[in-house]
Parts: sequence; C-alpha cells; structure tokens
Amino acid sequence: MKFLYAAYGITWAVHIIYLIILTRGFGKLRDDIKDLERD
Amino acid sequence: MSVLGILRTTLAKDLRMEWRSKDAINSMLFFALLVVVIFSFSFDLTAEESRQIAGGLIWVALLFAAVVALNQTWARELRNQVLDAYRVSPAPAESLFLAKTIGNFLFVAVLELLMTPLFIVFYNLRSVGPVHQLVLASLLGNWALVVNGTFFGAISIRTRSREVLLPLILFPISIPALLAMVGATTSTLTGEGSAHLPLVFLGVYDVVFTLVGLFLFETVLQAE
Amino acid sequence: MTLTPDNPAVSLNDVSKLYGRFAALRMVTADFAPGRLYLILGENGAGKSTLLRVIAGLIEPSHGKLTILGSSDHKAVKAHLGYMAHASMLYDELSGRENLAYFANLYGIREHALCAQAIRTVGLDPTLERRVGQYSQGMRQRLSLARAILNDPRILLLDEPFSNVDVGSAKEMTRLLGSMRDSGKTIFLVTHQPALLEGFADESVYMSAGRVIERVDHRAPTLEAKR
Amino acid sequence: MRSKFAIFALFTLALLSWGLYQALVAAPTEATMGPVQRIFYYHVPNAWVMELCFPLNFLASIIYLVNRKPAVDAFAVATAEVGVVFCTVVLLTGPIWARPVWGIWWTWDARLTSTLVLWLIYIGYLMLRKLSTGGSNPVLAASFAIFGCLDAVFVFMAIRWFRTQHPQPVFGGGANSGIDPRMMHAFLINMLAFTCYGALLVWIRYTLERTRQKVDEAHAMKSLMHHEAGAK
Repeated sequence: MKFLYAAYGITWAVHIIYLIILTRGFGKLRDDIKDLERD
Repeated sequence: MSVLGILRTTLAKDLRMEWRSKDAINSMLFFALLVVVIFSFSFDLTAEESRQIAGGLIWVALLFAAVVALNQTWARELRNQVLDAYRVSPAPAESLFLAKTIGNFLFVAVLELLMTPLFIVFYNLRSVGPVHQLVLASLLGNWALVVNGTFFGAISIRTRSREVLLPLILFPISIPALLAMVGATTSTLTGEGSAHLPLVFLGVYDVVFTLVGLFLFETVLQAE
Repeated sequence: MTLTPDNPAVSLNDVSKLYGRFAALRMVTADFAPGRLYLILGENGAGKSTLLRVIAGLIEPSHGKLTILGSSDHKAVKAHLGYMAHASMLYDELSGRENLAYFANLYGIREHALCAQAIRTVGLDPTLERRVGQYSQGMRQRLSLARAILNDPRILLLDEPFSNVDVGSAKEMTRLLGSMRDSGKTIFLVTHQPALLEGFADESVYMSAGRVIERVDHRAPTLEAKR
Repeated sequence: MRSKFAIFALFTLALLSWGLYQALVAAPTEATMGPVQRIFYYHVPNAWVMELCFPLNFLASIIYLVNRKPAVDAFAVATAEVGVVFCTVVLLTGPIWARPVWGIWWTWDARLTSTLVLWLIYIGYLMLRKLSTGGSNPVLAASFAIFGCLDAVFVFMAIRWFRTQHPQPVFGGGANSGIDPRMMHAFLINMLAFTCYGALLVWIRYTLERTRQKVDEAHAMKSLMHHEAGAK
C-alpha cells in the first residue's frame, strides 16, 4: 500500500513542481512586460 | 569545386597542424593511459574476469579520450575565427565535416593501436574468439564515436559553455553504439555468443548517422 | 564613376538581425552601387560589423531580403566575396604560404604562383617560412588582407583592417584598396580611422543603433543624399 | 482563447480526479500483485504521453529547419520539456512498482533502460538550448533533436539485443482476456486524462515560449529606439 501511495504522490509532486516552474516563468515574463511598459 | 579535393586538403592541413602541435594526440593519450591505470588499480581481476569486463573498460576509456580530441579539432578552428574563412568560401560544408571526421577517426585509431598492448599487459588479456572481429569492432566503433562527436563538437563550440557541453550531449547519444561495441568486443574476447549482430548493428548505425550528419552539417555550420 | 541604382552590387531590403533582446540590425534598406569604396562609420555597437557579416553571408538575417550581384541566393555569389575581420582568420600553426594555399583551395584555386602573388601584393615576402603565430600584428593584418583578396573578389568586406597597423603599412594598404576600387571592385570598409582614407573613399555610410542613418557621397557633394 | 483554455483546464482537472477515483477506489484489487498494481494506472499513461511528446518534438524540429518559424520552435521546446517531465514520472514510478513486485528497485530491463537513455538525451537537448547563445540556438537544438530521435530507435534495438541477461518480465500483466472490465475502464480514463493534461501542459509551455519570443522582440525594437533617441 505504501508503495502505491508513494508512486501516486511522486507523480503529482513532479507535475506540481513543473506547474510551479511554469508559473514562475509566467511571473518573470510579466515583470519583463512591465519593464517594457515602464520606460 | 570538388568535395573530395577540399576534403583532402582540409585533412592534410589538420594532420600537419596536429603533427606540429601534437595537442590532441598527447592529451588524449595521456588521458586514456590514466583511465586504464586507474581502472586497473581499482579492480583486482583474474584473467577470466578481465576478459568479461575489458570490452566495457576499453570503450569507456576511448569514449572519454575521444572527447578530448574532438574538442581540440574544433577549438583550433575557433582561434582567430578561422572557421569564418571556411564559412565565407564556396567550399562545401560536407568536405569540412568528412575531413574532420576522418581526422578524428585517425587520432582515435592511433590511440586504439597504442592502447591495445597496454590493455593486454595490464589486464592479462588473450582473445578466445577470432581477432579480426576485434579489428572490425574497433574500426566500426571508432567511426560511430567520431561521426557523432564531430557533429556535436561543431554544435557545442557554438555555445556559451563550449567544451563542457560536448560530453553532455555526446554520451547519451552514443549509448546504443557503445552497447554494440562492448557487445562485439566482449563476445569475441570471451568466445561466448556471436559478434555478428552487434557488428551489423554498428555498421547500420555508422551509415545512418554519417548520412544524417552530412545532411545537417551545412545547417549547423552556417547557423548564426 | 556613375551610380547605377538599377543594378546595385549589394542591395538590402528591410534587413534586420535580432539576438534575443538585442537588435544588431533594424530594417536596413540600402542599395550600394558597384565600383565604389564605402566607408562604414559609427560608434561601437552600431551594427557595422553585423552589416558586413550579413553581406558576407556569415549571419543569416532574421527578417528581410539581401541581394548580392543581382542574386538572392547567397551560395551562388560566395566565390565573388572577400571578407576580412578583426581576428586574423589565419592558422597560427601554419606559415603564411601554407595558410594561403589552403584558403585558395577552398575557392578552387590551385596555382601556387597566385598565392605568392597575393602575398607580394600586400607587401610581404612569400618565401617567409615563419609560422603566422610569430608574425607581428601588422604582418598578420596584411596576410589577412591577402587571404581576403585571393579569389579576386568583386565585393570586398573589410572590418577594421587598420587596427594595430603602423601608419606606413596602413597608407600602403589604402593605396592598394584604392587601386582595387579603380579596377571596378566594390569595397566596404569599417573603420575608426576615416582620416586614413581621405581622398580614397567614395561614400561614407553612417550607422547608429542598427540603422543606416546617413550617407554622404564624396564624389558628388552636391547630391548629398540623406537617408 | 482564454475561456477555451479555462474550459479545457477544468475538463482536464475533472478527468484527472475521476481517473484518480477510478484507479484507487472503483477498480478491483489485482489478485497476484495486490494494490501495487494500481501504479499501472498512472505509470503507463505517463509513459504514453512521453511517447507522444518526443516524436512531436522530432517533427517540429524538422519543420523548423525547413521554414524557420519561431512558433514551430516554441512548440519544439514545449514538447521536449513536457516530455522530460512525464519521462521523469515514468522513471520514478517504475522502480516503486518494481520494488514490491520484483524485489529490486532497478533492473537493466529493456523498457526502463531505454526510458532512462531517452531521458538523458532530452536533458541534453534542454541543456543545449539553455547554453547556446544568440540566433543559432533553435537551429542547433533542432539538429540535435533529429539526431536524438533517430538515436532513440537505435537505443530500443540495442537494449533489446545486447542487454538481455535479465529475464524480461511482462509489464503490468498485459492486456490478457481475463482482465476485469473495471480495470480496463480505470486505465482508459487515466489514459485520456493524462493525454489531456499533457496537451494542456504543452499548450501552457508553448504560450509561455511564444510570449517570451514576442517580448524579446519588443525589447529589441525598443532598446533600439531608446538608443537612437539618446544618440540624437
């Protein structure tokens, strides 16, 4: 049973980490766009 | 403009430069020697065991050493931006690719010739199977390493990290060839199994990647 | 020298080159008539070298169209181009003669006399056995010029040919360029020392921030065209 | 576009939750392997998405070399990166399944090994993208991707032929006729759910890359005008 939960947990951990990376990517992009508008 | 004529002069030029500086061959030789000695220290082997693993060791040593030579041949073209002189000329890119590949093939072949006696001495080797299979495996395996290596060398010198990137992209791609080389070598050394399949595999691998390399090299060379 | 705008040696149409967030060339549209010596001037980072490299075919433009000697297929005109950069583009480990023999070969030139001729043209001794690595900066620069003119190019692109060259050599090179222009070649020269070419240049092309901002015709001062 | 995206995202989320329920609750426990067999409902769909992503990357790379459209390059990046993410999941869940079933974490079995090599190749691809500079970056990466994908074919053959010391266990019991329809159901739902999720991720990553390309271009144009204004 613990192997089962570990596998499901790890699957979602990897996917969530990737989602966080993507979100941060968008965050950086938003800053860049702000930069573009500033001056 | 003949592809072969330019191939020949480019190769002659590379060999002359290497003969004068001996940069690639010296560093490669010493590197390979170190690998062999360190492996030999790390494992205490019987003749039978060394026959089992020597195939793997020799190809790993060659792979690592080849990277040194591959980086050198392209680094030479980068100094003073000489590569640009080739790129502005109407000379075909394929000539440069083949000349570099053949040059690297010769360096690694010299290395193989010098390393074989070393291996025999250090690992107490004696082949059970036919020796000509080993020669064939070393030729085909050598080409498989350098044809990809030369192509990726041309890619990696274009990047920020230059020399560091080459092993990172070359090693994973070389894994199937490496498995076949090790398979052919081990089965010949131990006399177990046939070296036929891995040799055919290597032959196909060589042909496919030489063609892909020839096809894409101009794109990579002119990319800027 | 008459301008032939219908038949320019080099023609750029909206050519841009972007490197990520940096534009080295931005929408450059310009025609260059043949048989003239163009001085390309501007501050560092104005896009002068990029312009030369684009014409030389070393850099693919991100946008726009480039026509050289009436052809938009760059490969077809490579044999008619000569390019010289800041760096020597020579092998330090080979002698001057070996270097030129190799590069001549890339253009399908096999006569050794021609290499010797090119070396003599720039005022060097073709029998010199020394490796290029041991040449002085001035000698290297001259040999580099010899390499660029080996194939008798119709368009010659020179990026800072006089940097680190003594004034005497520079004058000599300038005279050589002048006579090449007079024989009908089109020459583009990027330099920080326009004074050296006083009287030789036909036109000055001013660049700033990736654009051609002004062109001054020295041969027909009344027609001074602003762009 | 935005509302379409939101609908698709919600749909995917619903499918994933339903798939999770099906996999953990609705499907019956397998007789010989016990609950660990349920890893199969996640492991295989993830592997499937990975197997979709890499050939798409290969295609995009070829198309990019032909037409040099930045959008195609953005798609290539997206598929490669998402492929690596799913590949990572496969490589992590595989051993977790293997440990209780085979008694070992890792074996140089054909599938595990080829997946690992694939992972290494595409990590190399992403590193190349990260480390290469200037305008040549996408071209170099596309050339490498073509080598990488062709190489994958050789990887599968080589590992099958030269690495067969270990017995090759049949993975997941196979889709034999005796399989419970509820198991099949749970499996198919998860296949669909993860395929949608993969498409969603590619969509997001593609949008990110494409926007970044446009922002870079805008920056390039602007820095230039700024510069010119300063110079004059």
